[in-house]
Amino acid sequence: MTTTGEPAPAHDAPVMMAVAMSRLLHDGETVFHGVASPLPMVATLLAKQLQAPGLVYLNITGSVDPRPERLPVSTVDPALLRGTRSLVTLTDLFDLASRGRLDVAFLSGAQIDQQGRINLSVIGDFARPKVRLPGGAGSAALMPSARRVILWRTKHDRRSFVDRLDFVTAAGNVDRVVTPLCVFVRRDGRLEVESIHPGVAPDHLQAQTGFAIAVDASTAVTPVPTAEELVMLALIDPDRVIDSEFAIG
Amino acid sequence: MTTTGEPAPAHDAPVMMAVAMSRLLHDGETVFHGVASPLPMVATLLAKQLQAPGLVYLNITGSVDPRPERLPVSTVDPALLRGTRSLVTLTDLFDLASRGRLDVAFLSGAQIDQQGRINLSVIGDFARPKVRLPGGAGSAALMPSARRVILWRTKHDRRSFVDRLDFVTAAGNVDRVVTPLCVFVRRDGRLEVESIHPGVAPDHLQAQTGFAIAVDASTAVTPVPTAEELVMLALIDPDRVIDSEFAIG
Amino acid sequence: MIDKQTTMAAAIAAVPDGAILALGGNTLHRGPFAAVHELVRQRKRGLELVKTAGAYDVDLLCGTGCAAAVSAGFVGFETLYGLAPSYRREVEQGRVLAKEHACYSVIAGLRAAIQGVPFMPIAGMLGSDLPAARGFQTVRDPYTGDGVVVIPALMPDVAIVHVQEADRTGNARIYGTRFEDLLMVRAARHVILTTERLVDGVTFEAMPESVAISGFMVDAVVEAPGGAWPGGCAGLYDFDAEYLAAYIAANKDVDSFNQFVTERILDAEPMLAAR
Amino acid sequence: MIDKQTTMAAAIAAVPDGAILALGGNTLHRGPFAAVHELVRQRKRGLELVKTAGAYDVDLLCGTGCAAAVSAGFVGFETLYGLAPSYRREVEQGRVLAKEHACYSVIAGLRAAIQGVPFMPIAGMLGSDLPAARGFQTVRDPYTGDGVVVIPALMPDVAIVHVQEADRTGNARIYGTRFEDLLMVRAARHVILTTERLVDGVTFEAMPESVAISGFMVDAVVEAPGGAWPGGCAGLYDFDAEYLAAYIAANKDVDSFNQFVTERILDAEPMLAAR
Repeated sequence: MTTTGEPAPAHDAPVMMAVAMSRLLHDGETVFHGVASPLPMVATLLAKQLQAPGLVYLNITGSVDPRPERLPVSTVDPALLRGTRSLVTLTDLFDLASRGRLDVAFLSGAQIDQQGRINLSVIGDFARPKVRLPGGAGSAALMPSARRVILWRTKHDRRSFVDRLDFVTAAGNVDRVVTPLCVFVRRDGRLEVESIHPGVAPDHLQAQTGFAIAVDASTAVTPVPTAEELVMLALIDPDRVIDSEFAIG
Repeated sequence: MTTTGEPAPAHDAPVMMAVAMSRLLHDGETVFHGVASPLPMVATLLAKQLQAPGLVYLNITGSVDPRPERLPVSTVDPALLRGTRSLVTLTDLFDLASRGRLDVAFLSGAQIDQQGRINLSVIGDFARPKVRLPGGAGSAALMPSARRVILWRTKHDRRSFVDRLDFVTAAGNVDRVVTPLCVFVRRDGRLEVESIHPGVAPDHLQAQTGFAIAVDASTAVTPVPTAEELVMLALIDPDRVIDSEFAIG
Repeated sequence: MIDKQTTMAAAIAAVPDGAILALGGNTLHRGPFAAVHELVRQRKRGLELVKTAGAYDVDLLCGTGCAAAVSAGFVGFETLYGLAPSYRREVEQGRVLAKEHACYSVIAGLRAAIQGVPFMPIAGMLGSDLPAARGFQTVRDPYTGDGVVVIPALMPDVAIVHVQEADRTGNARIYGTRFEDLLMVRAARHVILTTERLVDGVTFEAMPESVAISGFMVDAVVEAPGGAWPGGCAGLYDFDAEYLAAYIAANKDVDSFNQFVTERILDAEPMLAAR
Repeated sequence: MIDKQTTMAAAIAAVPDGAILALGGNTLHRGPFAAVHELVRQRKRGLELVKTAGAYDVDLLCGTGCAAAVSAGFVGFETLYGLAPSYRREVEQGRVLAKEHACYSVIAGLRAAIQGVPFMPIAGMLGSDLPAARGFQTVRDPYTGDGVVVIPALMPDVAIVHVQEADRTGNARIYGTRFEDLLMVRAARHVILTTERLVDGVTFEAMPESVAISGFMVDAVVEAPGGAWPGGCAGLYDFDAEYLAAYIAANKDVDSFNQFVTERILDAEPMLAAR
């Protein structure tokens, strides 16, 4: 566990990811995350404390701009209701996206391909899968309707970043993909490395990625978390709830 | 104005209609009325005090089984909220009907034809009417979807009960039509006189009706309001809000 | 959270001529009638009004030349005062287009807009001339082969809703009936709230379940005590029977109508009903 | 108003084998888990579960052979415990049919049922293999000519919803998030409420705006303190991490799973979480 105020080591992937995701949010945007989303929860709360105070923070509990006292590991937890002044429903949030009024949705995938499409459904055949995954939750609806989709995935390996998805659970308006190794940006419908995290070797990144990417010593490096980001992050998530995403498969 | 407990004279049309409408409601039914509906309001409250205590009384204010302290002339009035323990919306009530769970809807028409279809839209041409009527409110949706529709009309003349509607605003599951002169029942898709109100001459009824009806001295007579009905009605509507329906065009 | 409080004049200035304008409330109850008076003062033109059941609001906007079309299921003064005189006259004389709906079809159109889909299927409507007269189409259900009427999306450019209690960011409580207000707030591109009283939003944190409207869906908040007058506002005041009777009476001819509007709306202090 | 109070055993006895069964709540939060335990005790078979995001409830009903199909957008224990082990196993071995949805398509199907229409158009879904895999059809919008995916009506035979507060006639308050519970209550043919506490409905008259569920839409009311355990219930108790960890661990093989179910569910006093 990191301590307050110290620069994160390059390998502190949870912190690097939370900060990188947070920086992608702009003031005034409406931002949503769903179940199983500790990193988006922390990233959004962080952005709201830093560059995006007017961001509207929405989540699956239907709270609006909550100020949680403690961060829950389950991102459906009523701890995310604290401080909200109104309640909407998940239905409202899907509707909001559907009519083009949701700026950012955070989504993830067990598999992600070079087009930024995701699979959260099955490994193997859909009807008789080798592995039944949890399902895409809202992603098939949100990925084409949210204005920007930010994907995150806490594993960056060739089983996650694949040449071919076993099943396309969802496809759509992916803008960025944040991983423990890099940030991808989607240009002309394809993921490109926008920045490589400090200390990650370009060869390693290529080797861990199942599709061709352009990465070398000239690739931009993701700026390390600033002291301000780290201090605020430690205040927001003192118990390191973000680590829970790295604990399981 | 009538006084409590005395049998209504045959010509007390508001009372006769309220009682006749009330008798058509059964225990346990869900019953709805909309705007401009003092008679259905009173009839439903009366039925709930007499034969149908388990009736669910729904109205356009979204109250459920209210116990109004005073009866409003506008049937959208918040006076109809008193005593409700929950609120639904008009949307909920339309939905309820649409999925086949609304037992009775009270509706009216400026014109009613022998099929029990109604016109509340226009006299003359729809696009360039001679008279623009208020519109059918919910009737086009409710008439085909409510299980039973009870029509009422406080004028019984040849301009109201017509051979041909200027416009079919709504058609559907009409069960009964209550007027100041009689009760119609719909059988095989056509209105027939079920009972003629006491003191109304069969000739008069035929003359006032713009389509052919079978009515003669052998036609059943609507039972006069009972003392119990009259007492209860006077308790429910001491200010004779039901008369407001007879005051205007 | 952004402070969205503004003046009535500024809020209504954002309503463009020709806007599709949804009005909250129902008949004479909790309608945004102070805002309607301001629309009249600002001489808006070409408005298409959206409401399930309208009364004074729709009638006045027709009579003063603000409205060009009305999408509503019902326009009238119930059994109180009968037909809506200005609405009736303007439609009959071809200056206002009556886009008659079935209340539920207004709801269906708003729902389609809310859900970002081009149309909404609707039950009922069978046997009615309305679908043909209004051009409502039928679609074949691909699962059963049955036909179902579908209503095109109805997205208001602006919705104006009057509430009893709101904070400066647009969170609002509605006491009593909500009518179609929550649909309008979601469906419209721009949302104006008028409120009987402004409250500190902190007070909502104790019971967010009781807050009907989420501030992030709202663009402007106007403090307007008596803002439903001459209609009523649940828990606060009844509609003003004297005023409405005078309004109906003034509709007997154009001169008396114009005089009524000048004296009681244009030249009047924006009236605040006493309570 | 009819007294609908009954026992858990009697309420659940009304759920027929093969029923399409909607379960309120979301993942580990305010799900009707005591009712789920009673479904297991009564050895229901062939259930088709409907939920946007399920966890323990869906997993247990799959693992105990009660469920034959699952219509849901997500089934898992979030980052707490990962994949849903029994659900995963039963689907992979072909004993449970995963009718994967997009959460919003569950909502769309419920909306169609609520509105009495055969299908509901839905935005999004483009580029996903789900419509083809699930047989979701596309319809042409008669107004614009555009194609739109439509979801068939999804009408649960029974919905079970757990609330914090209800009266004997089924009026109920929900504190905190309502999830899709209000849709399920409207969409289902038969509605069972389980409630942390029974209250006198007269107390609701002071603020009907705060009552989420109207009693006339409810068929049975069961007093079930701790009825969301081992999940959490907003304002009252958190989910039971120890129990859930033990449940996940017991899924390592069939014997330990069966032993867990026998000891901790079938033979246990219906457990009431302390709070």
